[in-house]
Amino acid sequence: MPGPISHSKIEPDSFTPFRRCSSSASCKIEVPMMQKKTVPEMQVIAKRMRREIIEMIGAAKSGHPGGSLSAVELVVTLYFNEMRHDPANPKWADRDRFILSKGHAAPVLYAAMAESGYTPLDQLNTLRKLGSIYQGHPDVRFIPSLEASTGSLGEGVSLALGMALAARLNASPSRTYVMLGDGEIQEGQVWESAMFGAFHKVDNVVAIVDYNGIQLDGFVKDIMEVKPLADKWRAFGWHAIEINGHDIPAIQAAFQEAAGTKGVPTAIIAHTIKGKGVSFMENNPKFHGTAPTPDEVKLALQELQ
Amino acid sequence: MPGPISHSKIEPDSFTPFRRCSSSASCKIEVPMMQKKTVPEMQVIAKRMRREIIEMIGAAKSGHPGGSLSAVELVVTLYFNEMRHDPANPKWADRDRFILSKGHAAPVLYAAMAESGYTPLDQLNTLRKLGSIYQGHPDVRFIPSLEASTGSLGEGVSLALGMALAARLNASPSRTYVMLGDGEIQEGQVWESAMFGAFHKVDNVVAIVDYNGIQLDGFVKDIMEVKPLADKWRAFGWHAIEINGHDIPAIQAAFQEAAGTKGVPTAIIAHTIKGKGVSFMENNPKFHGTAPTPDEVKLALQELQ
Amino acid sequence: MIPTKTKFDLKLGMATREAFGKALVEAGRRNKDVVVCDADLSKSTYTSLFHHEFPDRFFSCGIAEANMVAIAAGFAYAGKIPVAASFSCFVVNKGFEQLRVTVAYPKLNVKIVGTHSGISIGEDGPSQMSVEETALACSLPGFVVLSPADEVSTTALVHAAIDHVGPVFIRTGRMKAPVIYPAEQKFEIGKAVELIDGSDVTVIATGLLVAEAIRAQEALEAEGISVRVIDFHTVKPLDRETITRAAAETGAIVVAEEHLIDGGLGVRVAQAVAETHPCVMEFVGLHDTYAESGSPEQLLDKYGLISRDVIAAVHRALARKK
Amino acid sequence: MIPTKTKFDLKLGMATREAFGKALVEAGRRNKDVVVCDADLSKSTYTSLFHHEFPDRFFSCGIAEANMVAIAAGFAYAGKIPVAASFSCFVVNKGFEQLRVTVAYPKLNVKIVGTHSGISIGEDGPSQMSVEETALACSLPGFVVLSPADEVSTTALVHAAIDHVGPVFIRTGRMKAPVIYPAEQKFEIGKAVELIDGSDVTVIATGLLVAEAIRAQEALEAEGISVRVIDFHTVKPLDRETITRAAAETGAIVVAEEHLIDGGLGVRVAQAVAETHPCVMEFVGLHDTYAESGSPEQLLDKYGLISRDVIAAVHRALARKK
Ligand SMILES: Cc1ncc(C[n+]2csc(CCOP(=O)(O)OP(=O)(O)O)c2C)c(N)n1
Ligand SMILES: Cc1ncc(C[n+]2csc(CCOP(=O)(O)OP(=O)(O)O)c2C)c(N)n1
Ligand SMILES: [Mg+2]
Ligand SMILES: [Mg+2]
Repeated sequence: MPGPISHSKIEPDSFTPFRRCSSSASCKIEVPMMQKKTVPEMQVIAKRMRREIIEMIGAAKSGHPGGSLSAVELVVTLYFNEMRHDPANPKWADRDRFILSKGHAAPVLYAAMAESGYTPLDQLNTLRKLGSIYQGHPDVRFIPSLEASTGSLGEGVSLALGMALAARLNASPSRTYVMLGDGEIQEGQVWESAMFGAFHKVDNVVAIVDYNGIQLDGFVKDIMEVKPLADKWRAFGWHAIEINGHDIPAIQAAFQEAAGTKGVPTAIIAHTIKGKGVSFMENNPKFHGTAPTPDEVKLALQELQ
Repeated sequence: MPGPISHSKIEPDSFTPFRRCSSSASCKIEVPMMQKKTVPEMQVIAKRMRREIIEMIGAAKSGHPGGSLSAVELVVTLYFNEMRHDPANPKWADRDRFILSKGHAAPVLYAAMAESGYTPLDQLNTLRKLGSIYQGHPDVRFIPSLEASTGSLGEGVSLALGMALAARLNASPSRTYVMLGDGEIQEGQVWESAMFGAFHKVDNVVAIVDYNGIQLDGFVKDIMEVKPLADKWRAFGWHAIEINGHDIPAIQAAFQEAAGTKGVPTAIIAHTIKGKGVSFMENNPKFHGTAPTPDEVKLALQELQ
Repeated sequence: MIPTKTKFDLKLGMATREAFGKALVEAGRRNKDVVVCDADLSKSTYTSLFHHEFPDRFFSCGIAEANMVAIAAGFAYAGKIPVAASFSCFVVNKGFEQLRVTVAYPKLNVKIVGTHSGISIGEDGPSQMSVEETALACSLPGFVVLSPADEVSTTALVHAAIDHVGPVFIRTGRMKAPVIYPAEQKFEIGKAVELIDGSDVTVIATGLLVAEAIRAQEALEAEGISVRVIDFHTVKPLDRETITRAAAETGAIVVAEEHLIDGGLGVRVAQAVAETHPCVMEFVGLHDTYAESGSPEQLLDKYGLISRDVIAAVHRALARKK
Repeated sequence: MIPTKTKFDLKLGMATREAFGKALVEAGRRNKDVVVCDADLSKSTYTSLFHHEFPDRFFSCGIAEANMVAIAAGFAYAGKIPVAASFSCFVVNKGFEQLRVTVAYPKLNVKIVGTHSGISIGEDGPSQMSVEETALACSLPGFVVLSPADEVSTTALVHAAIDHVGPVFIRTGRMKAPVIYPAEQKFEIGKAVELIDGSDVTVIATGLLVAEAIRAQEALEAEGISVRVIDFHTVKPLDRETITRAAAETGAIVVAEEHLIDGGLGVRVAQAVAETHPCVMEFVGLHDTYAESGSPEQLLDKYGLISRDVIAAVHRALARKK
C-alpha cells in the first residue's frame, strides 16, 4: 500500500471546478489496485477504525459517532475487499466509487480513506478544525480524492446513478456504491432516484442502507417508521438483500450477489447497531450527534482494545 | 340544489389571506348536504361534464383535455354521491374535501363545481381568460370555495393529510380525497407524504391515482415506469384498491371500502383511459395538453351526444 | 430608538433558536390552534419543548422537509396555525417549491422557522449552513421575513408572527446571542429599531451582525465618527421610511448581515436607497462563497463578519462620501 | 455596443427555449460528452431535438426535478457535461437544495436550463410561472446566470455555457422573442452589450424586456431624451464596469426585467451602483405579486412589463435626477 498522499493546505475559495475528464479509453492505464484483505485482516482494521472514529470525534468535541460506528464493517469491506480502486491513482477512470450519502458519518469514511492511503492518518484528529482536510462533512474542495461532497441527506443515490450511467456510456466496468441512513430514506428524492435506477436498469449501482433503527431525534419507529424496508425497494424495482451489517462474510456475499444481478440495481438492507462496538453508545440515540467526553473516549478505547 | 353563487370580479392582488377559522364545534350548524345521485343520473352528468370540458378547452384554445376526461367518473362520483358537502355553505367546517393534486386537469373540477352549484355554469367558457375565475390551474384567490390552489405536481397528498389531521384534532368527521396523476407519483414528495400518512394512521384520507398510462411527453412506461403501482402504496403502508376508474359502482364500492378501512389511509388505483369518451383523444398522448381545434370540438361533441 | 440606553453590555443570552422554542410553547398555551411540524431536528430547533407540552399538536414528519411544508399548508387551509421548523437550509431549500405554490401563492397562514442560519453554526460546515435563505424567502410574494438579533426580539417577533395572518419566515441562529434589548422592548413587524443615533454614517444590521454593529459604533465613536445603528429585524416588508431618512440624514450606509451579499438585506436596502435618496453604500456579508468547518468565532473572523469588518466598511463609505 | 445599427426592426424570431434546444443539438454534435436530462417536458423545452439525434445521451427522469439535478451532478463528477432542463420554476425550485449542496458547493460542471420563465407563459397561470429564479440562481456561489433576449444571443450563450467549466443557469422564455442581434454578433459571459448609446439615462434590461427597452428608447428619442440601452444577458457575474460607467455618464438608471423586483437583476445593479457611483434608479418588474391566467400580451400589459412602463420609469428617474 502506498504511503499517504501529502495534502497542502487548501483554501476553499481557491478550489477550481472539475475539469472535463478525457474519455475513459485514454484513462485505461494499467494500475495496481488495492490488494484484497482477508476477513481477519479486515476485522483488525475495523477495530482500528473504530478507535480512530472515537478519537477524532473526541478531539473535535463534536460529530456523529453512532452512525459512523454502525457502518464500519460495511465501509471496511468496500475499501479493503470489494472495490477496485487505487489510492496511488485516485482519479483512475475505471475505479469503483463510494459515496457516503449520509455525510454526517464522515469519520468512518475518513478513517477508511486514511487507512487505505488516500489521506494522512496523522491528521485525523484535526477533524472539523479550521483548515483541516477532514471537514465536518465530506468536502471535495478539501479532499479531491473523495467521490462527492455530501451532508444534505437524500442525494447520494442520484449521484451514484449519474456516475454509473456515465460509466455505462464509457463502456467502463466501474461500479458505484452508495450508503444511506435509514432515517435518510424518508427523503422523497431517494424514491425518485430509486424509480430512476430501476427504469434505466442501472445494475452497476449498489445502495446500502445502514439500518440501525435510530435517526437524529430518536428511534426511527418513533420519528417516521420506514418498515417494511426491503418491500419498498422491491416495489421500486430493485433487487433487495437483507443482511447483518456487521458480518463481513455476509457483506461480501451480498456484494457478490449484487455483482451477479443484471438489469436492476441492488439495495443491501444492512441490519446494524448504532454505536456498535462501544457499549454505552450501542443503540443509544444520544450518540447520534454527541461527541464523547474525554472520559468516555478513554472508556471506549478500552473497550476497543 | 341551490343556484350558482355569484362571483364578483376578483383581482388577485386584493385577495386577503385565510383567516383563522373558529373551532369546528362552533361551525357545527345543521346543513342540507348535497343530495346523493343515482348511478344513471351520474352517468348523465358525466357525459354533460365531458361536453363542458371539451367546450371550455376548445374555447380557451389551450388546456389539458386528456387527464380531465380520464377523471370524469371519479370526480362525478365524489361530488354527486360520496362527499358530504354543501354548495350553499362551502366553508362548512365538517365538509368532506377534494383536492385536485393534478391541477392541470382543472376543467374536470370546474365542471363538477359548476354542476354542483358552486360556480357559474355559464362562465365555464371563460376558462384561462384574463379575469376569469376559471384560471388555468385551480386558484383559491379566484374561487374561494376551492379547497386548494394546485398546479405544481406532487403536493396534494401532503395537503390532504394536513387537512385530515386538522379534522382529527377537531374531532370532525370530515374526510379528504385527493387525486393524483400516474406521472405525478414520480415526484418524491408523494412518497414522503405516503410514509407520513401511514405513520400517522391518517385513515380519513383517500388518495386516488388516475392511472391512465400517459404523462406529458408520452406513455408512462416510456418516460418513467411506475409499475407495480399498488405494491408501492402497500409497501408505504397504505391500503390499496385497484378498480376500473370509469365504472361508477366500482368507484362507489372502493370509497365504501376506504371508509371502512381503519388505522391506515387508502389509495385507490383507478385504471382509466386518457381522453376517455372522445375516440380520437383516447389513449393519445397528443391530447395531454393540446386543445381541440374547432373542428375537433364539433366531432367530439357529436360523439358525446 | 431605544431612548434611554446608550451603552449596551451585550452579554450572551439564549440562542435565538432557543428563544423561539420557548416562545412557541407560550404561543401554544395562548392559542390552541397552534400546531407544530418537525423534520427530525426537534432538539436542535427547540420544538421539542412544544412536543413535550402539547404532544397531540406536534407532528413528526421525519427527514422530509418538502412534505413538512405542504403538511403545514394543509393545516393552514383547515384553519390551524402551523409552525414548521428545521435547519434553515433544509426547510427553505428543500421546501421552496412548496413554499411558493402551496403556501405563498394562496397566502396561507403558515409560519416557517429556520434555525442554524448563517456560517456561525461552525464545525458542521457548509452543507448545514444557510447563507441564502433571505434571498429565497424574500422572493415569496406576501411573505413576512424576520431576522431577530437576540432573545428579546425573537420572543416578541415569534408572537407577532403568530398574530400576523399570513405567511412568515423567521431566521434564527445556533449560537448564544448577545442581549441587545431590555425585556420590555416592543417590536413591530416592518418597523426597524434605531438603536443608536448618529449623523456621519448609518449601519443597518440584522441578526448576529447587530451586536457587531454596536461594537463597531463604540470603536468608531472613539475615533470621533458618529454612527447611527439600526436593527432591521424585519427584512420584508422593508422599512423604507427609516432607510430613506438614514440616507438623507447621514449620506452613507453600511449594511451588515450573516448572509450572501447576493440577495440579502443589503441589496434590498440598496434598491430602496436608489429609488429614494441615492447615497454611498458599503456591504458586509459573504462574497459569493461557501464557508467551511471551524469554530463559529474563527469563521466569522475569516469570512469578514465581525465588528472589524463593519468598521472597515464605515471607513470605506466615509472616504467615498462627499 | 453594436456599432452600425441604430434602428432595430425587432421582428419575431424563435422563442429562446427553441433556440436553446437547437443550439443544444449542435453542442451535442461538437462534444460527445454532452448529456441531457429531462423531467417530462422535453417537447416544451425542445430537448426532444437532442433526444431524437442522441437517444443514448438523453436521460428521461420523469416528473422528479430534484433527482434530475442530482443525476446531472453525478454525470458531472464523472466528467460528462450534463444539461438538465425543465420549466424554470420546477427545476430551480424543486431542485434548489440539490443545486446548492450537490452542484454549487463542489462547483460542478452542470448546466441548468429553465424554460417558460416569467409571466409571459400566459394562460397556464402562476403555478407554472417562474418569477423568482434569478434570485435563487444568483444565490448559488460560483454559478453563472444567463438571461438571453433573443435567438441569436441564446444560441451563442448556450455554446458559451457549454464551454465554460463550472455551473451555469440559463433562463429562457416560452414566447417567440423579437430578434435584436445580427446573426454574427459575438457574446461574452459577463460582458453586457450596449445596444444604443445615450447620455440622459441608461436602461439596463434583460430577457424579453430588452426589446421593450429598445421600443421605449425610440419613443423617448422622439421626446428629445437620449437613452442608453444595455442588454444584461449575464446577470451573474455582473458587469460592474459597464454599470459604473452608465451611472457616471448618464446619472440615472432604469432596470427592467420580467421577474420579481425582489432579488432580480435590479437589486444587484442597485448594489453595484451604491458601491461605486450612487445615482437615481427606477425599477420595472413585478411588485411582490404573482400574476394570473391571461394571454401573454395581456399579462405583460397588466403587470407593467411593456415599453410604456419603461418610458414611465425613465420619466420618473429623470424627474429625480439633479
Ligand atoms: C436534508 C437534511 N435534513 C436534515 C439533516 C440533519 N440530520 C443530520 S443526520 C440526521 C439523522 C440521520 O439519520 P440516519 O439517516 O438514520 O443516519 P444514521 O443513523 O446512519 O446516523 C439528520 C436529520 C440533514 N443533514 N439533511
Ligand atoms: C412539479 C411539476 N413538474 C412538471 C409539471 C408539468 N406537467 C404538467 S402535467 C404533466 C404530466 C402529468 O402527467 P400525469 O400525472 O400522468 O397526469 P394526467 O395523465 O392525469 O394528465 C407535467 C409534467 C408540473 N405541472 N409540475
Ligand atoms: Mg439511522
Ligand atoms: Mg397520466
